Amino acid sequence: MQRQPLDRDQRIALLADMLLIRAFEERIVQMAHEKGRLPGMQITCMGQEAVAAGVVRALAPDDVVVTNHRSHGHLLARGVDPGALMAEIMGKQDGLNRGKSGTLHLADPSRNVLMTSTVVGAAPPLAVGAAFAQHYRGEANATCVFFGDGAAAEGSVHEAMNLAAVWRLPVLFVCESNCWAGAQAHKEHCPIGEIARRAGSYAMPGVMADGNAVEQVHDAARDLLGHVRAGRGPALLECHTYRMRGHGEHDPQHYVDKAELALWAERDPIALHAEALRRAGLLEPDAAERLRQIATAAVDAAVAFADASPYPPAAEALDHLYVNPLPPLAKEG
Amino acid sequence: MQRQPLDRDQRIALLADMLLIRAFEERIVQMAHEKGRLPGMQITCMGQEAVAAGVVRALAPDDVVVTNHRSHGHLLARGVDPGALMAEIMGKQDGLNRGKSGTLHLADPSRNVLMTSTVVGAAPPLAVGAAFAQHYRGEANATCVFFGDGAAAEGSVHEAMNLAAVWRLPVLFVCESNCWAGAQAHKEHCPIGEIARRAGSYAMPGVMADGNAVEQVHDAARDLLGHVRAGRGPALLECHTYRMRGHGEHDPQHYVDKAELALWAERDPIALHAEALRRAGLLEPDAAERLRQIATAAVDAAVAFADASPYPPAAEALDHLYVNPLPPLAKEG
Amino acid sequence: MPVKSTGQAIAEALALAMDRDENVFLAGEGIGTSIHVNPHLPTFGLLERFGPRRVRDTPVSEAAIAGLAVGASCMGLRPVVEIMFFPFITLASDMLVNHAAKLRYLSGGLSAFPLTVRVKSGVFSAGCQHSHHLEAWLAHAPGLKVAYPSNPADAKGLLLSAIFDPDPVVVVEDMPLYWSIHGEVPEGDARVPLGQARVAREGGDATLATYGGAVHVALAAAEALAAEGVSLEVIDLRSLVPLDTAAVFASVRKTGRFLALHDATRFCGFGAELCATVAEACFGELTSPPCRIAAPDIPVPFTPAQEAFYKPSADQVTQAVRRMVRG
Amino acid sequence: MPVKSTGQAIAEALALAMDRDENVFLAGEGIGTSIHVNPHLPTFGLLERFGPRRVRDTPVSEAAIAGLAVGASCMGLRPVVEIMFFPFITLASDMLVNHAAKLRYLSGGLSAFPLTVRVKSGVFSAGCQHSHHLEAWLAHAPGLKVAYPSNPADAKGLLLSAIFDPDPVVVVEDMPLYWSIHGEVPEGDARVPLGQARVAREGGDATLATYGGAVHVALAAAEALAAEGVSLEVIDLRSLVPLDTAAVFASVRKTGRFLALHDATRFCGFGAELCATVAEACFGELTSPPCRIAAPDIPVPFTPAQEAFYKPSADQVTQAVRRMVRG
Ligand SMILES: Cc1ncc(C[n+]2csc(CCOP(=O)(O)OP(=O)(O)O)c2C)c(N)n1
Ligand SMILES: Cc1ncc(C[n+]2csc(CCOP(=O)(O)OP(=O)(O)O)c2C)c(N)n1
Ligand SMILES: [Mg+2]
Ligand SMILES: [Mg+2]
Repeated sequence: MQRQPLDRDQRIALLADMLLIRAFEERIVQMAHEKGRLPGMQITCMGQEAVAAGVVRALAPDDVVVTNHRSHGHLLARGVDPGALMAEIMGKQDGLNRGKSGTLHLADPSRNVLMTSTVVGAAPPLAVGAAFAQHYRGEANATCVFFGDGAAAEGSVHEAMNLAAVWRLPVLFVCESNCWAGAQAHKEHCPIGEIARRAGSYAMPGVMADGNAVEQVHDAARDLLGHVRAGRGPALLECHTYRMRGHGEHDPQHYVDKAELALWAERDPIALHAEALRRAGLLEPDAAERLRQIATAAVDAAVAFADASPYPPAAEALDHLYVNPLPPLAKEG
Repeated sequence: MQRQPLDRDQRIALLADMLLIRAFEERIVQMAHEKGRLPGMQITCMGQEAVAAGVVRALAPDDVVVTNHRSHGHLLARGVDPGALMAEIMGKQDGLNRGKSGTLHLADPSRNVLMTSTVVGAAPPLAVGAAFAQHYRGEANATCVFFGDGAAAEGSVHEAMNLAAVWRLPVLFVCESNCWAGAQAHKEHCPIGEIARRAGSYAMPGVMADGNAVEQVHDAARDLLGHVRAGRGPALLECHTYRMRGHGEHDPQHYVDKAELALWAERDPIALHAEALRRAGLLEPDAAERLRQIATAAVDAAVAFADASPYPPAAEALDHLYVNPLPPLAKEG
Repeated sequence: MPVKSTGQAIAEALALAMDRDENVFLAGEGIGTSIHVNPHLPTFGLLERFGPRRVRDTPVSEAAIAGLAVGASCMGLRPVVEIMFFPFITLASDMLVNHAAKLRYLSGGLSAFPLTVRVKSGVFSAGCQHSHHLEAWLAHAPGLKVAYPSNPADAKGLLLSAIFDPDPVVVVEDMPLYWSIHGEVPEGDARVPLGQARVAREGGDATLATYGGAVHVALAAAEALAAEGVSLEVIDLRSLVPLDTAAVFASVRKTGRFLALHDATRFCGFGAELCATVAEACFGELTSPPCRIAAPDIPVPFTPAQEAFYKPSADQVTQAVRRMVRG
Repeated sequence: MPVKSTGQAIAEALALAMDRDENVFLAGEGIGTSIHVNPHLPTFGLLERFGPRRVRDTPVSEAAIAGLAVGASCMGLRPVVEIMFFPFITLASDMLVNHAAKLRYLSGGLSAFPLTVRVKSGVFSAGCQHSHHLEAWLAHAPGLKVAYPSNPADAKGLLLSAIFDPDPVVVVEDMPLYWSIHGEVPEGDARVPLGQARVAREGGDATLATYGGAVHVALAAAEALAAEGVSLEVIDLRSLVPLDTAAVFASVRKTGRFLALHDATRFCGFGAELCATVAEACFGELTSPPCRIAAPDIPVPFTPAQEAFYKPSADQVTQAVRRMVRG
């Protein structure tokens, strides 16, 4: 497979994506600890930005994304409006989903972020359905689905991979292997240490990438998407990375080895990529800082937008369930 | 692994087992086409006798068996009384399960045939639970679970294998790979042609055996049980065989290539084993026929026993649901 | 109008929907190549007619089948998938209840899931892992619609409505009806709207509401009662969600008496909803307590006499109506 | 008696059962090493105390967790497994409904399945894929028993009964009660039998039956009504299967009025069973129609005001009782 080398703009765009995601997630972390600011639990992808940026930038606009509870990065890399995203996380009316989704079930069909499920392991079968539609219509697009390493233990993931394989559907399965499933370490749920090796059970290519090396992720995704788009069936990409915070902000990470965490902090995907660009002479001394400020400004604007948005009316809880709503039940006499 | 070679008696016992199973299934086939004789659908293991005999003879009495809808062979090889089995298939009171199970859910806990599920793919997680109990109690026994090649597409099978692997439970997974799942050919549901190769997804040994060669099945089962009993976790044995009749007797096999069927008929597991014994000088000229007659007599006796048994009373439908039944609901005034 | 079996009527609806809309496809276990050679099976001949692109045999993977429907429908296709037997809907229930039913809501109305699930129900000598009437589960899952036809014309018409409905619909098919119940079936795209009950037999002494195969039990009972001078109105609900409470209440207001009948077990069955809603809405008009006729709270038994014991009979209905009418 | 939180009371039951019977073990996602450091979580400290042989963190595999319980219980162990949140019970529902509930029946009484499933319920700002009250599903599955405690003493006592019951029992735990509701908890093996309701507050004007966290809503309503001179009897059912209909009927015979309250959605919810059974059994004694107070038929919404809109409130109860009592 021949792959175009990335040009300067593309390599910097990867950095900008990661910086935006990082700035967004840092703000979420901060607000999560301001009482009453954000409803519910707050789950971030801090430390996993390279997976989101590297994979999503490899997709074409018509490709479909299906994702899970740890989805902010995927949406931002896809170009979803940070203001609408932040407003949705706050449960506001101008949120992506009018406050119906909150942080856990974000969808932006206008950007082909088709569905998000927070039921662990549910995204892959949903993605297989989306890919089936692409295949059925003879489109050349692919569906990319993100799931965790813990999710790989769910039966639904097996069924999805198997069905995609026998039907040769255009699915890129992306396992964000972040060393944890809640408080459970990888080896407690995966007996082989590597999800990618399971690709062999489905006659599909399986690649293990360094999930903190954004260009490696990106290249692997592009290669596998080539396979997928060529009608040769699904592919599996595992990105080895680390969940730098607790499962969510309600998790103090008490079970995490601080030395391990520190080692991974040294492999921060943003610092690594910035350094690589600098070494290649592609990043001026203050360029990274400038990009960081742009990201911060975007997040500031997003928060301002979200703050200004009202909450949707309570009775709107009754809306949006059916396209053709049920007639009201007949009442007494 | 050192394995004792089988002695003459053991090799003949395998033949006798297969002959009994064959005779039993032939009678079921015959009776299935006598109107009103047997309630419900009739699913036989005709052609797969070597898997039942080869695997079950490798088990110790305290090992546990969990099986599926195609279970007659497993039970007979386990020494379950053919009369009680036939009576159960007829729905009679002296059946193994007082007519509550019928052909599809047979259980004989006295022989450690612990559970049968006709929900495809359900047997493996049940077996993992049984093996957990053995492991928890520190017993040296194993649990052997039979499932079909079609079942391997179910998510529950993946979950079961994964859990057994991470907990190193003593489970022997036996996939009876009989080329069909209903009217679906193997390649339509399995993209790699071999279920055994999936063992690699769970760090367990996976062996593909000729399922029509009873001694090969037996040896493979013994080897893998050695692994399992040594506390080294689960193992997967796939037995490549052929479903010689329809899915059940209601299936006219119209989708089956008659030439393929004929090829497999030439590899009849009973004829193959009898021939091997004859060549080894272990079977006198009329011995096979004598064993066949013994089997037929056993089945005759089983049918007579079952015929003589009454149907259980209709109202007994209310029994056996709970150990501690619910109090009757209070009635009006 | 031509007379067809229920199975043939369903097949007609499937073929018509596929002819009319390229977005319709079928998927399920054995819906293409089947072990059965039976012209009364709803998918008989469809593979030959529409080819393997649109009539797709799946592996034995109920969650993936349901996931396929959810994902494909979100992309604008109109999947019609089959869950072979009702107890296996458990394996698809996360996809149906947490996804098909909820994802539109969660999207704030941006997405739609125009999918149809056909599930085979009924009691057919295979025991409780093949037979389990779980319509109350589906009806209790907001976001789903549920149809449950009793005859060929409704089986066709409700299925067409389901397929072209913009929301997820589960159609429960009583498998024994496929070959046992024949009837006139209008030609063409003769939809029966979801949420419109049908008076299967008029009567003045008591109202019985039911659905699916039990409608025929109710009609047999009504016939027997008529000979005794008792007139039972039988309402065939046709769909459980939406539920045509107006039709039920109107009848109860006329008769003053109400019974619910179904093959599902009694406790927390759909009959509970019917009796509760009638008791709430028609309290003043009821002259006797509402009454449920349902299966006992046991799994579907295997052995024939026990299986018969399980299934509510016309006799049970006539007795209950007699007790009610004669006080 | 010492005062404990509901979570602590459950932890006490688990520890006591494990101390008493070596066959008891715990398994589930995060029940050993948890992301939470919260002494009100039912499994807090149990891994440290009983070790990883008996307190077992599982992979994220709900079907396997339930299968583990079914298989191990058939071998004579007493598994206590956790399904993290109620909507995920769908993923375990084949194992629970087609296996735990049916395999003894299918064996003709030869086998037994003394397993307990703890499932966390409640509404806690996580939306409808984490919150979905499905107790009516479980209650509609013959072969299961279902407990649903409202306070620390019952949470402990019902769980002990469940663990030592020879049949499969699902105990629904309203998670918010873990830390919000404290109460006196008897020491030792103080079991609360399954199938015995509790009069949570006596009253003469109307009977309200409920369970779980909704009991506290009912008690708040009763308090408010008392100030207006209306006396509401609140029955805490404690277990749904077996259901203590005798206690409910006795109260209705006294008050002549009946309401059912729950956090689950209304249509085909457990309140339907309650209203139907009361309407059937106490028809002559009811002076007004039975009434359900339940969530609207929608998924549990995320945004706070809509979440509050979903959950039945004390206000809704007082209004319904007032309407009923004042005619
Ligand atoms: C079916 C299901 N079971 C359990 C949970 C609770 N849960 C949420 S996230 C999570 C861990 C998932 O781990 P992984 O898939 O590795 O994703 P990560 O959080 O590491 O990104 C669990 C168990 C759930 N949401 N869905
Ligand atoms: C969950 C579930 N889905 C579908 C069925 C219907 N069914 C019964 S047997 C069968 C095929 C099973 O094939 P395989 O596992 O290969 O076993 P075999 O019949 O070949 O022995 C199917 C689909 C079922 N019983 N359970
Ligand atoms: Mg993870
Ligand atoms: Mg097979």
